Amino acid sequence: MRERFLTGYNDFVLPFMIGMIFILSYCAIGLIRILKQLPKDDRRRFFISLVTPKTIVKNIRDIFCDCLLHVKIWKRNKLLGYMHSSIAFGWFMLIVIGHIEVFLYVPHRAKLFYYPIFFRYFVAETETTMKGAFFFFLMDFFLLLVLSGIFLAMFKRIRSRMFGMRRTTNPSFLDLIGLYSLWAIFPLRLLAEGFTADISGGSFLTKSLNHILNSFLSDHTNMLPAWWAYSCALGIFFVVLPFTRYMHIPTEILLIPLRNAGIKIRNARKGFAKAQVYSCPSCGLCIDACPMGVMKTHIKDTTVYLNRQLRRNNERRIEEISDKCLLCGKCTAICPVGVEGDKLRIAQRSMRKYAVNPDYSGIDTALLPVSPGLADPSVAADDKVLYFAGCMTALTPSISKAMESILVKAGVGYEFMDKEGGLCCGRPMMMAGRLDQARQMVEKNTEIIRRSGAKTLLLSCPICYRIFKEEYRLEGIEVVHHTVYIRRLIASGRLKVGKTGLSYVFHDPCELGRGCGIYDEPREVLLAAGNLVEASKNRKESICCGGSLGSITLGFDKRKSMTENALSNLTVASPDVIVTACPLCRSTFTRYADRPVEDIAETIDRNV
Amino acid sequence: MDFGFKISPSSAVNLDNVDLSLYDRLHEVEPDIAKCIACGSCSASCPAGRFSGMSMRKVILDLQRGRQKEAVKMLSGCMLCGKCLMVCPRGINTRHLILAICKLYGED
Amino acid sequence: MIYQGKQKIWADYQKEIPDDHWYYVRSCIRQNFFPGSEKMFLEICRNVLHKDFHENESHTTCGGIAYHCDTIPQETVMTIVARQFALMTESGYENYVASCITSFGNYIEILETWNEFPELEAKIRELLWKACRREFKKPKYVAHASDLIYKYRNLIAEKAKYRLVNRFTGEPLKVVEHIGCHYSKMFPSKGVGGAEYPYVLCGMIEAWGGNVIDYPERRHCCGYGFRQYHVKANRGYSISNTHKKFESMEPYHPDMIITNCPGCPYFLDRWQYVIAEMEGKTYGENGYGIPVFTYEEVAGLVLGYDPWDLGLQLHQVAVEPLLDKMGIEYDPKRKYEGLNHKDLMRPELPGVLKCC
Amino acid sequence: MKENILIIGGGIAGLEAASQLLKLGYNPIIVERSGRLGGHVADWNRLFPDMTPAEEVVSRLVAGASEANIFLNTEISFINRLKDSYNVMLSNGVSIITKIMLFATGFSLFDASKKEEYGYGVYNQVMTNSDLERWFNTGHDCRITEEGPSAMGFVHCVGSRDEKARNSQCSKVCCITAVKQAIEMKQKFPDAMIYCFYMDLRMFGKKFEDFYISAQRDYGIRFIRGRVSEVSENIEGKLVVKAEDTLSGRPVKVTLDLLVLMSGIVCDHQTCRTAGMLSLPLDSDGFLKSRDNIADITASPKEGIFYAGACTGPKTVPETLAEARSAALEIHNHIISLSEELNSNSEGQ
Repeated sequence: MRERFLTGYNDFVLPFMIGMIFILSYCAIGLIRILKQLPKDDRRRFFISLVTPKTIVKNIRDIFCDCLLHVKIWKRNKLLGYMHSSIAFGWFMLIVIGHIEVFLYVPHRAKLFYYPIFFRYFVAETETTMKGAFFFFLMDFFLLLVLSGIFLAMFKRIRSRMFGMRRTTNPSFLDLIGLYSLWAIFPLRLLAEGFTADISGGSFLTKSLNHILNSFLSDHTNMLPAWWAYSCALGIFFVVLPFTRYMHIPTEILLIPLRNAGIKIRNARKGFAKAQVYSCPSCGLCIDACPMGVMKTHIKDTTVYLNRQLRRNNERRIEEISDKCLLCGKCTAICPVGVEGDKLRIAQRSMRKYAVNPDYSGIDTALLPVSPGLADPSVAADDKVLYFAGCMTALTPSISKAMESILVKAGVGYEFMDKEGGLCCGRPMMMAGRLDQARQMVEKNTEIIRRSGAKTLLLSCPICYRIFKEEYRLEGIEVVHHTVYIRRLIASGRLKVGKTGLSYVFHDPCELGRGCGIYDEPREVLLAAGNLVEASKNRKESICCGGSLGSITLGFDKRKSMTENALSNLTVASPDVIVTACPLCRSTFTRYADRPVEDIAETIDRNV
Repeated sequence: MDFGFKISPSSAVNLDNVDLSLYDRLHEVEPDIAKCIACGSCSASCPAGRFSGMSMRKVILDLQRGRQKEAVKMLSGCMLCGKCLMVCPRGINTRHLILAICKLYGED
Repeated sequence: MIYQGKQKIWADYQKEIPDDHWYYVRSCIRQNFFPGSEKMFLEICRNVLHKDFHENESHTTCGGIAYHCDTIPQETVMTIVARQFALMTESGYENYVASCITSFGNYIEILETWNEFPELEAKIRELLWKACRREFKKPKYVAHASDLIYKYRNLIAEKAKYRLVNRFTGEPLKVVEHIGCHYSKMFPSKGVGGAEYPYVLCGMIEAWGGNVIDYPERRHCCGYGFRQYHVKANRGYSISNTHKKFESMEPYHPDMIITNCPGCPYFLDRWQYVIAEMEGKTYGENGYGIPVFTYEEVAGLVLGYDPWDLGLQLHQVAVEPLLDKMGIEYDPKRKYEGLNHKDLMRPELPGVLKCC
Repeated sequence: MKENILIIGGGIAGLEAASQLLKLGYNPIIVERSGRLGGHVADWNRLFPDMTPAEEVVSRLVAGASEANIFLNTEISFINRLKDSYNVMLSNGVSIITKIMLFATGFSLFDASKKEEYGYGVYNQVMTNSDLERWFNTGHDCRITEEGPSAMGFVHCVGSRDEKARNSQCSKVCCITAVKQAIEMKQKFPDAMIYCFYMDLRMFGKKFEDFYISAQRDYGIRFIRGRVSEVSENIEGKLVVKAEDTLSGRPVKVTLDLLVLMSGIVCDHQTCRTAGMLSLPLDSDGFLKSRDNIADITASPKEGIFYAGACTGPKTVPETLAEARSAALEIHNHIISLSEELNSNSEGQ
């Protein structure tokens, strides 16, 4: 291997260099800005995490798995996963091997940015060696890999269904430029390397192409235009990149360590939120996932469009999109890069200014007495259970009745905290983004619960459960959802459940499943009572019932089709009974279901 | 001159003088407000009503009659729990309505 | 306004009023407020129209004020009324005419109650006998004194010296008529013209050349409302009602108000002073108020009686602007001269409301 | 020989019954006191809830009954009871002998001027529901200007459910008619503020509730629960309307350019007179009394006399038509039983 040019330079590298310098400085500035926007304590935490070995390993693993191999996408759809990892990983390897080549053959050029990229132009093969052939083969192999990915990407634009996607995003104009330039890079590289393969050497791909090209273009004058085109494609791609969805490529590398540092969205537009927004690859997986998708009119209200509008600062649309969402969290659950669609929206809502600000300071918690029985030290700690049914359960008293009946049958001493009505847990207010108001309610309820002397707080509403777990400071009191509690009662033998021949399907309520990660306990409970069948989409991918309090603007009339869609998903295996563990899901499903819908407490109570 | 008594203003709501411009904007944002039939389901199920006298039925009516102050005062007890949304026979999106009122109408 | 529509309704509410031979009972309060009115009624009926009107000095209050103030029970008021009827019977009359609207309403209400509940009538007869050993026949006709002036309105018009016409413009005077609530609101068929569009005063105004104003709060109470005024804590409510009426009639620029009730002219007249003091607002021209009259006073004026003999100097709102408009001659110097030519002394002039 | 059936009243009930009886092979004779067929429906413009043109309905019914003998501008002078039939003398001198009579005499609209406090006939800008329909039909009414009212109101239950108006029953159709007319006015004058003053809203029929929701939500018609107490005229000739907003517990006052009184359905005076000739009983609501108000609404207590439509109480158009058809069938069955009786009698002899 020897250098063909003493200068090691040709003008065609300019477009690439301009693009590269632009994108690097853009990213550097962006990085500094995001880090500066982080609250002080978050920033400290981030820097500490960068030097903590455990997080370092995690960061490297996550970046490798998510950014290069796209493991999450593989899990979703093999073809889609292959497409992504072939391009990302292939390209990455091309760069890595390119650098290795430079280091091996022309180490003095290693400080030139462009050299590894255009290596084949600048060198001539002097002798055929095993080492050279090996690298040539690797390079051609990874180029082929990338090209196969590009081919699939082109095919995907025509037939997205093949990739498990019913709907994809509508690319913007700049997205298209980015897309076409990205598509052009590797065929052009192949072409350019094909022209130079007889000089610089090559393997099965480039060499073969060289032979074909030589058969009708036996003139090396075509070489330079091809390298120019390759460089231009790269340059254009890098220049438009910050303004296209491809910005996710560099941003995700920042997002992963930020997330691993345990940082949460604290500001609707800055810092972590911004990193999330720019990490969105606009893949559109969230479009199919969104329960509102059953109505075509809502497609543009999905997270991917929220991110797009956030990048454009289109306030009107941002408000519309963030207010409509049911906050079921499914987009967050399936997002390959970890954009938290629900939290982003709550953050947007929290920015809003209201002229009327509810205030609950006047509420006297003494009006809501809890009997001092729970504070009695002679009562066993296990039995100091405080049952909080919540507002929604008040509208489905069969749940609280069943729950009470179970507690009585299991011999648990309990107190019904809101039998005569109580304060709202604050989660609905929080979902509306009115965090101060929600906090006030949290404080009031904390006061009541603390005073009661309970050791366990039992909840039958997942909406309450989530905020009690996430926002309440109830040290020394176990907060437990009734699905978990019932399972515990059954496991400990306090509750004997008889099995019937009925088959049940369990609907994972958004706040319980995706919100709190409880999937197995309700299923174990139901297995004790009968047969369990599964919905076609379940657990993390369960479909929101459509009744969610998360949405502010979705009217009653617009929710029906969502509920029907969720029901048809639940009934694919023809269960006899639809069981859920949320009073709101229960009410919503009951409205349109063709078979009984009940809460898990009702099912168990009947079978005890 | 102090006679020990005063001319009190009429307690009647004069619909001619009611300024409904804010109400009309609210109606644009949430047209459901016009569907209320004052059945009282919302007030009856409202957990805040017990502490603050909050009544969605009265809020809607007050706004329709131009009594904004009373409506706004009542709303400051709302906990946005969504029970009214669940029970409304007319399917009024009460939570959106409440938030829209909180946004449009001032404390004074 | 469709005048024929009103005529149609008036035609439905005509009551039979005998021409002559009446037993006359006075009001408790009118002679204090409008001392010339009842005198003028008898004067016109007896001396101008030569009708037979009998009075008995033994008659008392009808109990209406106490009844409407909730201080005496119904049996008591009925027994008082029964005694009045007994006096009429003893005097040999069958037609009973009351000067007071509340009395009139009271009599009608009691007679109607006795019609519905004859056992109550029997009980009252017994009570009356026990109390004062009297017996009575129910009157054949009960009328209010304004019914009679209404009946005689055309006779009066024939003899009239003045008409309700503005002599400067030649236009009819704009007249607000105010009917006492107890006249026909309880029993529409007992009042001339019914309850919604009573004709009793309209008929006089039309006959004497004036123009009736139909303003939005025409039906509204004058504000007296018995308990509302008598309990001082409620007095703000009373004046608020009067205020409402004046606000409503203001755009029509009425020249005068005619009433047929003891309380109404008093409150419409005196509250104008109070409103002027409280709000600085007057409703007549040039800072004056709107003069308020009883129908007898108007009849007297039309017939050419001296305003001061009619007792008009006792009005709070000055009547002189109206007298000027009608072209009635009067001697300003005589305004505060008593019948015995002694000086009655001048009242203190109010601060806001302009008076002569 | 074709059986003569005398139908009293040429409204929709009479026409529908006649057309059914014609199909069954009888000879219906319609006696109508006015100069045209179709009754009250013919005065109406469009019918709720689908805004069907009333004219369409009437002309279809008239076409169906065209084969019947029809006497317009004719009343019943007197009726003589013969052995098994009636001799009916008409005001035009014709006498008809018939075994069967069908009362399809309908109703009268309550005379709104009787509610004096509302000022119908006294204040210029007060009209009734039927005046408004006439305006829809003809476009002529001095009470409605070209630019339309800027604010107007509808008063429900005028002469219905009102002991003082001697009509304690519900007229059934006024609620929905007011909603319909309010929507129509709003369509014609989109800037008008329209109020409906109601005591109850009785949206009992098919699609009525949808109509009501649409009036509220899409047309922004303001419904105020409370009867109008009194109406007066201000100096500009506009109407000052007072009511209590019973939902907020406060009096309301509003100035309107136009007030429409929803006159209720009351029993027809002339019907009572004719019924009197036959000693037919009246029900407690003043309408004709059926043999049974549930099972036998179209039959009178007297043999051979049948009822159809609003002569037995307020009804909607579809209810009236259904009753007319049902009455025709009843008559048919009655005639068959009469001839069977005759046959068995003659066989027995």
